[in-house]
Amino acid sequence: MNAQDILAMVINGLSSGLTLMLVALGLTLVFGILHIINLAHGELYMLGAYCVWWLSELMGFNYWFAIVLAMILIAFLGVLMERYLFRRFRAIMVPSLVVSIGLMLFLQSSILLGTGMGDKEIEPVFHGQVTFLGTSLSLGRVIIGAVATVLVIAVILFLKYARPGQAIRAVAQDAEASSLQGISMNSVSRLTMIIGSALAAAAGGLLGPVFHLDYMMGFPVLLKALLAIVLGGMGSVVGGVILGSLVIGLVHSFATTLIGPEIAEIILFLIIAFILLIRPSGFFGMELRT
Amino acid sequence: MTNPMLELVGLRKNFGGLMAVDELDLVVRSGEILGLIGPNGAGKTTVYNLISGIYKPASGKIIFQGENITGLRPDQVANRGVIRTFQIASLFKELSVLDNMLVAFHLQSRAGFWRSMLNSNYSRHEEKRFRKRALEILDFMGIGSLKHEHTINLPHGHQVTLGLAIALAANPRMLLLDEPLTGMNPEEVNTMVSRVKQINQEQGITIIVVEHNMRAVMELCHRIAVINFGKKIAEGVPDHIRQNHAVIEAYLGES
Amino acid sequence: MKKFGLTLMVLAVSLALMTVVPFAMAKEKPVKYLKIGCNYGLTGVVAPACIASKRSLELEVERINKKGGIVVGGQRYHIKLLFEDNGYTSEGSVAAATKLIDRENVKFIFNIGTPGLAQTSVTEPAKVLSFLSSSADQALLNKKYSIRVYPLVQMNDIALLEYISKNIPEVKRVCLLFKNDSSGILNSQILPKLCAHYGMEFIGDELYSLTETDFYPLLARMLPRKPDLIVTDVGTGAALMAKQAIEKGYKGFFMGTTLGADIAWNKIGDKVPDGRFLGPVVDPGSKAAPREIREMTKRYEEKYGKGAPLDIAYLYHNYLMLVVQAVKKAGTVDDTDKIRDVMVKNTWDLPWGKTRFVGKEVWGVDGQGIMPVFVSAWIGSKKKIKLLKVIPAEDVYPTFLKLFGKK
Amino acid sequence: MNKNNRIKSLLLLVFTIIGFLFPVIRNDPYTLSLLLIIFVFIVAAVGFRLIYITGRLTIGQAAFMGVGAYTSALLSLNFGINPWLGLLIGGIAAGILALGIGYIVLRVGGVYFVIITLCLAEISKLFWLWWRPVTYGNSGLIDVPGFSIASFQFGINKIPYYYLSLIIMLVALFVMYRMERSRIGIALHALGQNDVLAEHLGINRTRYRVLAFTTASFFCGVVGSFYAHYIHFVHPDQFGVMPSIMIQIYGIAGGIGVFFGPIVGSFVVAGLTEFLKIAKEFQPLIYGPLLVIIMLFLPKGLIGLPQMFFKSSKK
Repeated sequence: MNAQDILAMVINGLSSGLTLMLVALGLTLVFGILHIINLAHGELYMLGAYCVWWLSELMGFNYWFAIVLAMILIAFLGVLMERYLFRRFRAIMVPSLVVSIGLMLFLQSSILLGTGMGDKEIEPVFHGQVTFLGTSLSLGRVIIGAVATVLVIAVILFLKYARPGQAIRAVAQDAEASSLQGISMNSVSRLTMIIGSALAAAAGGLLGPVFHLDYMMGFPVLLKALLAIVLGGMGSVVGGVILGSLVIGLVHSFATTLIGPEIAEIILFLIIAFILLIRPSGFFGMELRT
Repeated sequence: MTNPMLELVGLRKNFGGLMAVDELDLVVRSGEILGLIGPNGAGKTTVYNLISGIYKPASGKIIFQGENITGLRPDQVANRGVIRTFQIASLFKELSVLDNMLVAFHLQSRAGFWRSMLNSNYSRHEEKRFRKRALEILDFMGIGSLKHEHTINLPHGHQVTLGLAIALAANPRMLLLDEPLTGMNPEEVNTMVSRVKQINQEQGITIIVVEHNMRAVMELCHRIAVINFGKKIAEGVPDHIRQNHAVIEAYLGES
Repeated sequence: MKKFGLTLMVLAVSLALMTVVPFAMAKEKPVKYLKIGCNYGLTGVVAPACIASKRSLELEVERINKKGGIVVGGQRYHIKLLFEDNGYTSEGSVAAATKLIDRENVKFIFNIGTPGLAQTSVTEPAKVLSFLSSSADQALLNKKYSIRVYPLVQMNDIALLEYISKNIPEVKRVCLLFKNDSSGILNSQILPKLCAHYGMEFIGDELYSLTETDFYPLLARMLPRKPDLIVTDVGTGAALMAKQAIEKGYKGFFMGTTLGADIAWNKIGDKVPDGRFLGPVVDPGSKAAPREIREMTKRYEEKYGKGAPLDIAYLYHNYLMLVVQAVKKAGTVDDTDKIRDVMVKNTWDLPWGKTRFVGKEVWGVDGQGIMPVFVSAWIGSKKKIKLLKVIPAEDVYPTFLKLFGKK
Repeated sequence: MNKNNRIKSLLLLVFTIIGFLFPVIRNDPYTLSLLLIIFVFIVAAVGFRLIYITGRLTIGQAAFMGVGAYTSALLSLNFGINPWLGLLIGGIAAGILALGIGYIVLRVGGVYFVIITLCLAEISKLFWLWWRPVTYGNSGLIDVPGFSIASFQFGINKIPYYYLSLIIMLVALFVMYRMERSRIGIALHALGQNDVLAEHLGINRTRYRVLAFTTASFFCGVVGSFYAHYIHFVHPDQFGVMPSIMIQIYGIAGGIGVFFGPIVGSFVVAGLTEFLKIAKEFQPLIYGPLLVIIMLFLPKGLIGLPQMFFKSSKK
């Protein structure tokens, strides 16, 4: 084990952690405002990828334009979901779990049946490799990492300085007090859903060319994103999620390289469970019932 | 009347840099009603949380009837007969009033796991006894007619009363009441004060009260301890406290 | 708000009716039917393969029935496929098999995927012929009524390694990077022995989970051991792995050992240099493919548009053709003992090639159909699959028996 | 109140009798095979609810079914242990595991517990996949022996399996019902609604939650073991996240607030799933929205349906 191997592991871990961040960030924002676990969030990621595939491969749009368009479309879908499904289940965890599962099954199946059985792929825009500190990785990943970072920073700035963003933070911290101050709960939750869905769609569109398109691609990502946000503190604002995603990426990378892929996943889950156990009170305590 | 029921010795608790309770010594005598007062944020609730086991003290000892109960879990403290109520009426919201009471009889149940699982004679008999006793207590508290109501539907005053009834049902030797008069109209306050007195006299239960309604405290308590910034600044009979400089200063300084 | 909910409900109900009514209204015609049950995971993890297989089988049956069906023992039969969804669960598989046998009295059941194996607990005692498609080594063990005409991982490995050892002598160090399904497990058991047989060095195996997409960490583990050949499958996951291996600087060869979507190879596009990825597949639309498979592909694409069915769909035409030919020859459609006897004692001309049954030495029963192995290579620069060699089963089976037969 | 109870017990009796007579009235192996699996999931779903009433929502109960199934299947395959004994050992193994895990994880509450149990389901599946020398990973355990009484093999006949699963379910339901109705149940409910107050009334929250968790998991282990010997096949996919989510759907869609909710939920949702299978691959397109609709109109679950009609007719 030399320094270069360790560096390779770090880079691999960061590269997967950065992309996880986009999904996890949206999920945690939605949780922070609506107080529901949206198990269909992974499907927004999946839909984003398919949307980009549809726009760029079938309709012939430019890849980047397709991503932006997909973000808008999926955000619109998110608004519909929020308006007609999630809003009325705000902070009612139990039925909303089933609702999101129903949604998940529906979305998965409609994509499978709607797009045909064959494999789909989005033609990569970037070719070639970059060698970075002795570790080679595809140019595509570097770009994705950069775009993801830019998006996350944009969201952070938005939450920090823009008025609607500040409203989101206020509601996440104390919904009651915020509504007393005249912040509209509905518009905040709509905005949150827009951001969350658009981020998930962006993640899907970005990763589409690098990985593959699969109608079930959402759930594994959702699982990891859930882990990332509980690590960072459920519903907590950005910092925790970024940290959580990177930790997941790094743990997965180190454990896979050092011990092996299957056991690495077990170790990943065990570590998360362990961290949750020693620091349960460190996170925001959420009451299960309404 | 003179032997100590509860002793706090050099109790300290800090949250980070903030010293919530600082070297607090306090003796509660058996059979008395002790008022614990102080301005907002003086550390009264922290003292309750320390006694009842929610927090572990940084240092110091809590001795109940000669036994060191420092650092025990809340259920263990309750097991020894120290029962508290909560500031905001804390109930089992989706259970009926009677079921709320039955939870409190948990400690007195002698039917073990198997006997209650098998619905044995003993456990059925026991449950009957508990129900009877629960109704007695509810009647005593004047809410006997509400036994089948869901607690969520009760008005605030009744909720507070039920909170006290639940505490009573747990067969306490000592009660810690946390602002039992909040949100009550003068009439309700009077009823409550007389009930607490009755509980103290008839059942011989030692009581500590944290309360902001000074008039009621003066009327109710045998002795009063005043704390501010986690430190005891005065202790004595109500008349004595009323004229204490430090106390007046603490309250004036606050307002 | 209420109104929206109502509309939604009405919509859903009408949707349900639209789907359900046609099924309910389809009445039976007064013709004799040869019923074939398909215990498929139409929902769940293997849904794409199962749906593709369903569609292409339906097309084929339609064609046969249009030509007047088949004649068995003087009686004309139409073929009727009965699809049952098992949701890719074991209990679903048992329930579906029970339904097919008990309600529909079928004598032949096809299934896809490992949890489907659970159906053999029902089919064996009922003497119903069960056509399996799992690589699990014990799937056939002492099961008299279970049939597998599914390319054996061992046979593929032998054919491919033999080809490599003869034609690509620079391959010396072999490793296994495979998804952790039953073929992966089997490969990790047999490869060390096989490599030794062909004078190669086996330097390690890692099985990854089916949903893995990011292989950089795994490659960082394996590539420093300097393999010349990475054994894997030819599915989408493996294509991703190959692509990422090359991004990570791997210069050697890949060998796929199972069937998969030919289109998955497109994932590696021009990443893998020509001829460096070999596999036991055949491009179903190309001239190299057997005539029947080529025609099926054409028909499928005419009806369902782009996105050719997976290789696995074609495998089921083997089963369909096998059943059709065997019942004709046996002269009965319900005496499964006789049909099975005829089946395993003859050589059949199936879409995948000449097939005969073997396996007594390994599983106690002759339930395994063996067929030719297609050795193909991916020509990245042209984005197509090139057939290198067709190796007859007879050339591979002796080695298989020598290495893996029970003594 | 009392009358209500009497009607309930009468209904219960009727359903039990129907349950016992069903195979006599209608010996249809397919229906029986569906019913006996529904019974299995009823036990898991009611167990899910038993944990829920203590204020902990779990999405990991299938993991304990897996423990029961693998323990019993491996013992019978490798050491020839009788499946009857396996039922008990499977249950105990799951129970012991739940006891150990419960003491650690039940301290965590709210959404964290949901996610920890989700992890648990995933870990258990990954574990069975990984421990290949024993579990054969993704190939699954094939030819797990079935039950027999003396020389009578249950074999392909569904009737004995049906009765066995019915009896297991009734025993499990009885125990969990008794538990909820006894003073233990009151303590469990109290914890679910206000665990701070409950603790101050002397209820040890960890101990009681572990009790509920262990009991539910014990029965999950038993039915898991039954499942293994009935299907004769054990595969990791059967005990991962998705089956756990299914158990949870049965519980919530039926009505988590009431003991009989998960039972109704299992029957209706599983029946619905099976009915919708006539739609073949289009099934999720109907099933998914149906779940959404059920929850939109009946957030308290299907058990609230009669109540809703009752109320509207009253008006």
